[in-house]
Amino acid sequence: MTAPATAPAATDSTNLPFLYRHYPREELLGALRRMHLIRRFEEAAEESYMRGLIHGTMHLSIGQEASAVGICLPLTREDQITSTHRGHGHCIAKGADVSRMFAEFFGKTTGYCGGRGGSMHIADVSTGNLGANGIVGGGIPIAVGAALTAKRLRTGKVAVSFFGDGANNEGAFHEALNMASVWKLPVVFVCENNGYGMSTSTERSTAVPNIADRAAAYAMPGVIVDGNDLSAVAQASHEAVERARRGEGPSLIECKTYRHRGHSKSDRNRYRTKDEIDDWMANRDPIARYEAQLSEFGIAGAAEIEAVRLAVRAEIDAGIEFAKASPAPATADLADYVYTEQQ
Amino acid sequence: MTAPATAPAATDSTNLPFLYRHYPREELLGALRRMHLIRRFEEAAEESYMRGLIHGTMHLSIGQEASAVGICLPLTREDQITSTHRGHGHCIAKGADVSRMFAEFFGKTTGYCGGRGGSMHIADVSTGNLGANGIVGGGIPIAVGAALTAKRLRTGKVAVSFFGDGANNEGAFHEALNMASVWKLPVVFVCENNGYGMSTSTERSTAVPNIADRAAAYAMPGVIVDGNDLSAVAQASHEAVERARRGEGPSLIECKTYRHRGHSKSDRNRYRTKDEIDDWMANRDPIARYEAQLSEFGIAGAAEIEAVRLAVRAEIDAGIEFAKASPAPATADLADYVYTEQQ
Amino acid sequence: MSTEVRELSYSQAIQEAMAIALEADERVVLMGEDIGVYGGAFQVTGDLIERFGPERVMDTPISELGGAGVAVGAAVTGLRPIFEFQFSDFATLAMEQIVNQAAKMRYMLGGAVSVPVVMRFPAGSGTGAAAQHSQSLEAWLGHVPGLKVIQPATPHDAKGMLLAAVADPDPVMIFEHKLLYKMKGPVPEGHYTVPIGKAAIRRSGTDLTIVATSIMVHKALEAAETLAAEGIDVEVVDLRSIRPMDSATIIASVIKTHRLLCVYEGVKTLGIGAEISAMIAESEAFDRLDAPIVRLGGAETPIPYNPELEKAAVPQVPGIVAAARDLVRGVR
Amino acid sequence: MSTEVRELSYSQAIQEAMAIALEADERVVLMGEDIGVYGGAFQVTGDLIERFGPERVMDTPISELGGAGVAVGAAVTGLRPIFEFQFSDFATLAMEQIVNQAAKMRYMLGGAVSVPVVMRFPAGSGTGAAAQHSQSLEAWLGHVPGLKVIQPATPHDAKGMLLAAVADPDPVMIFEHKLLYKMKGPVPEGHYTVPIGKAAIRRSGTDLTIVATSIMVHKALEAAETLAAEGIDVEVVDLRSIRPMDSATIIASVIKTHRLLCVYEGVKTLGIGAEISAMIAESEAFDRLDAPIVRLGGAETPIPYNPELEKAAVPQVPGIVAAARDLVRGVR
Ligand SMILES: Cc1ncc(C[n+]2csc(CCOP(=O)(O)OP(=O)(O)O)c2C)c(N)n1
Ligand SMILES: Cc1ncc(C[n+]2csc(CCOP(=O)(O)OP(=O)(O)O)c2C)c(N)n1
Ligand SMILES: [Mg+2]
Ligand SMILES: [Mg+2]
Repeated sequence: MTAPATAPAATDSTNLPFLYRHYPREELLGALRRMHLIRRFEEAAEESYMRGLIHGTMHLSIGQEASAVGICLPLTREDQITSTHRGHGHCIAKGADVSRMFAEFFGKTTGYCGGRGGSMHIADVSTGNLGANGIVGGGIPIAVGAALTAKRLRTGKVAVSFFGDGANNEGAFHEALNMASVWKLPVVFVCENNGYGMSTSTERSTAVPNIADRAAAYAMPGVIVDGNDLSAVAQASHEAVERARRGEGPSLIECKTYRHRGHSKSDRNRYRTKDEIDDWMANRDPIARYEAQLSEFGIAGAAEIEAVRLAVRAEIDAGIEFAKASPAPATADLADYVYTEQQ
Repeated sequence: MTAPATAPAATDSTNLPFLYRHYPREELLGALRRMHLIRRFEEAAEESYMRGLIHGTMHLSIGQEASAVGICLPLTREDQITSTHRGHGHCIAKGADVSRMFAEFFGKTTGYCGGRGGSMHIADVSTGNLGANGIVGGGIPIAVGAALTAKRLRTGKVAVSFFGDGANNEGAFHEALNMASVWKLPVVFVCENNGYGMSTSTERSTAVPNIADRAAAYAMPGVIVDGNDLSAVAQASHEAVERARRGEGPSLIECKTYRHRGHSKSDRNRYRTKDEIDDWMANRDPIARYEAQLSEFGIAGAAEIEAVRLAVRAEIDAGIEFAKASPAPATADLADYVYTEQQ
Repeated sequence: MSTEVRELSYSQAIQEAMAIALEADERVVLMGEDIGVYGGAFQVTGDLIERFGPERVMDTPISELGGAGVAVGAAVTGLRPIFEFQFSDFATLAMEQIVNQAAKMRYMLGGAVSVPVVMRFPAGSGTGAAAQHSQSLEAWLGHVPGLKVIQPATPHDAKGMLLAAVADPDPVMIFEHKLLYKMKGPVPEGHYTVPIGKAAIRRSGTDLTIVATSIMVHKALEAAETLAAEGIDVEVVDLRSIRPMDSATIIASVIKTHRLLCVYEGVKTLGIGAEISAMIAESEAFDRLDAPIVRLGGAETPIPYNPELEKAAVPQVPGIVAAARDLVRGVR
Repeated sequence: MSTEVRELSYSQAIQEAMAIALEADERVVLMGEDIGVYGGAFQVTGDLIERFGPERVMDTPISELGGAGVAVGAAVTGLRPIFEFQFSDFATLAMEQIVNQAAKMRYMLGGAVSVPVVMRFPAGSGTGAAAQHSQSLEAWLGHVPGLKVIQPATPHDAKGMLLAAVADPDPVMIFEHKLLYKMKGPVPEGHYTVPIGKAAIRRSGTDLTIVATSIMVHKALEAAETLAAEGIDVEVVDLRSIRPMDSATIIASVIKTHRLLCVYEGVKTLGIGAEISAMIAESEAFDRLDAPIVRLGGAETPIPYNPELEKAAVPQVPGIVAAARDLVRGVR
């Protein structure tokens, strides 16, 4: 991808997509930074895994960055999200520090979970991320609970629940969406439909072609967006979050996207073709698309984009160093955090 | 309700409702008998309960007889149903013997469950009833399993799952309907919407006005029928059962109905008005309506209807005698039926 | 104190505790099926909706998994929900949220959150409601670190332990035997707590320790009266708290009496009594035992409908008397 | 016999058993998440879909409750489903169908049906997958009458017990430790069964009985070698079956050795060892005990992610050696 030598001025801003009308330049660059940070974080995590620095398993969201970042754009730090097993992107998009994320993956005390959680439970409560979840669909009712708190205590917060296409066949999805609707809670349900729940395509697992088709069963708006188009995602999120904040209840957003990597570290990729993967990587990469738009609309040229990349790379490298240098928990502390210390 | 002295001949049968076009007179009278049998069975069970002959609790379906009988009309004895806590009607509609039902309620060895199950687990596997269920929604996936067996073993059987409006908010409903649709299984989902799940109206519990509105989320037909109109119910069932038998997959039927009695024996009826109850009892009683139609279409006059009533009464009385006279299980046999005896 | 003699039923005591909690803290909400105008399947919430309104006393749809999850999410973010399962059996639908989320969230997040949710489980047999409405599944939750699990046996403890649970920053699971709801006993007015994690000696004795849970405490006390008439002096320990378990009190009692009988309604195998027995068998009390440790638990069957069978499926007073007598007299 | 020496991994042994069952009986179907082209999260179903097609090897949506319920309904009506939970932790979503339906249906219906369903639960820690993918919940199901619950520890038993389970008319729950899947051992060709309900003495000894389950059998055998070098002669009993439990074999062993150590991975409190200990403490072996009964079980914590903490959370060989030594040498 090459940017034009001189960025054209965005003459008539009303013709621009939502994102560019709505956010100032520094926020647009911030979004670019976060998308790169997610991508590079996961690439680095993958490398660290290969080199034996990380154990267990992990689920990479490479290719889905626009969904995480676009959804979180209209959120404040106080708004809360629940995330999934594929949750690194959500965590970074909501504002977490990659150093503490690496530290967590390396099992260190400085990690967000003190080394107890790892990739599948990555969280940063201080920026409103209530945590990734090892249970498919497990976070959906929890987000509804967060929205209930917001409504009852009148905090003005909105809750967002990320989940995958596979999760939409869990009973938890059904029960949670119904309650959110009946109680008109300020919550946004975000289905990141990457076409597969592990190996099972939505077609083989789900009776309807789109997850958003199910929104009607809960009398809430259901919108489908190109999940690899940052602006489209941000716009849908903006509308749903505003609706929630106005007290009009929940919405369901379906982001059509794709994961470039296998489901987890143990995937033989037997259920999809190389052509399909290549097509998404070559033609629909969310970062490449966003960068092209930034150039096209004169927001950032090649040099500025390269500067973002370099800064991200430095941030990642520093994060890994921090994680490596951090201490591991003592086995004597095994039982810490099982219960809250009582006075 | 009075029938005309001489029943008019049903001159133009094409103008008649489905039921009367489709079933011969003796089957229509059989349906009447089963509706009365259900009503009288439950009244007698209620009396026996008051007199201390039955313990525990029970959920009466008085007022919902057209749904049970109409749905079962197109079914063969081999077709299988799963039922609910409010399951006496389904059991009788499918062909069970009221003597053995009373015996079960009285906790006797001659009962359908050897006295182990009682009202909430009433079943007659020999006529295809896999059982009432104490768990709201518990029978829905089981019916899908029965349909899977039918499809895999090519038995030609159809499975029917009865459940209430309250059950439609259980995750089991969602998961089961989705699987049935994805696998195109021969199953009919029958929601008996009596307006309340215990004390909670569908309006307060369910995001959509009709349960059938959720059928679209599973890409299956969803029809709403007047559940107190036997012909309407039978027609919907006929169509759904035929569709299932043709291998075209599941359907959802919503029967709008009403229970005359409280939810169970412990209901103070605080959540609905006396006017509402009176209205349903006086103006929409399914048996009265059916009897009026039988008269109107010249199928049975007052005398014949009275004969059915008397026969039912005798059958009920004999059933109670049988139950009373039957032996109770010995406590030494407590552990019978926990496991299947192995050779 | 004159307030000490006031008698309330077990369910009234719980209701009073909830009213106090609702009154004291706007973060407290009640959630459950038919707990509003219906007053709860066992009338435990009663008329609280009239005092506190439907925003504080929330009827949920019939959605146990989702409902429990909403309560967990609400607890993590600032409410103090008290969630009622209509019957403990329906918690089988919500084990995911209870065990994978509520119990582990604080640990998985390295202490970043607490989960102050209270869940109430009407449990046990004796109502003729058969196999799916009569289970005693407290042993399951007792097996799960991160939860606190209690079984108050008296109206006094029901109120005081519920108030302790509401104040507790961690998830507390309360098993309430349905047959206790109507039982009356003295209940102080106002706010007080009974600590979670402490057993209570309900009767002191020298010949045999009976550790009993929930309704079995009362059956054990009744049996103890019969046995006293035969000259057998029984100490009855009300376990009250399954997790954490008050081993010290039980060990001290067994060191005194040299004999242990565990009485509980849940299925015998892998039930509460298994833990009590095993805890004693590896403790310093082991060497002081003069007889095998005997367990009387529920039969290895689902709970049957027939009332005679139903009674036979769980320990009853005559069985407790017989087992105690055999233990003390050395009959094997 | 030459076939006796063939070695297969534990997962291959299970796969072979399933292939034999699928081949022999058209009523057998496999159900689970990603068991088709993916071959299962642990590659246990592997390429079976290629041999038997997607109608016999069925990928389910991610719907554990519904999927288990479909398997139960199918079993009641004539199929013989083998249902795989991708991780045993996800069974928390399906306890309703397992416990209220599968386990009780025959009883509630007075014997009118049987429920020949087999469910497989990949369980245990050691894979770095943290608290929600590492649990050992077999004690829960062991507490439920109507179920049979087994934990094969070797490839030989995995195959033979699975084939016994498929032939069994009642619901059989199989807990498979994930770290065993790659373990190799001799596995006879063709059809054979290993009976459900029988423990196996893996090593005979005179000084101490260790009853271990699943992967702990291997750790106990390793510990026994170390202890043998110190002159301590350990008998290792592989429990194999939790419900029904082979009390007779354990009692006989303890009567011989006078000492009992229970080793299991599940949380110690209310885990399998509690039942074994309590069973012995009320048996005729009680009087023959020369030492307290000791349990080594999982820590009272969720399973942590950090690998060192994770190891510390469950019994390891050095801990078993130390506990056994203390028991035999009389150290308290
Ligand atoms: C309740 C539950 N069932 C199954 C799994 C195993 N599992 C982990 S991720 C996954 C696929 C989830 O698919 P989807 O929701 O589409 O998310 P994606 O992985 O595509 O991001 C499965 C089956 C799980 N973790 N939890
Ligand atoms: C899983 C579960 N939750 C709650 C209950 C308690 N309960 C029994 S019947 C009932 C109401 C069911 O409503 P609906 O499905 O509409 O059936 P209806 O009683 O109206 O026939 C409730 C809440 C139960 N038996 N099972
Ligand atoms: Mg997906
Ligand atoms: Mg209803």
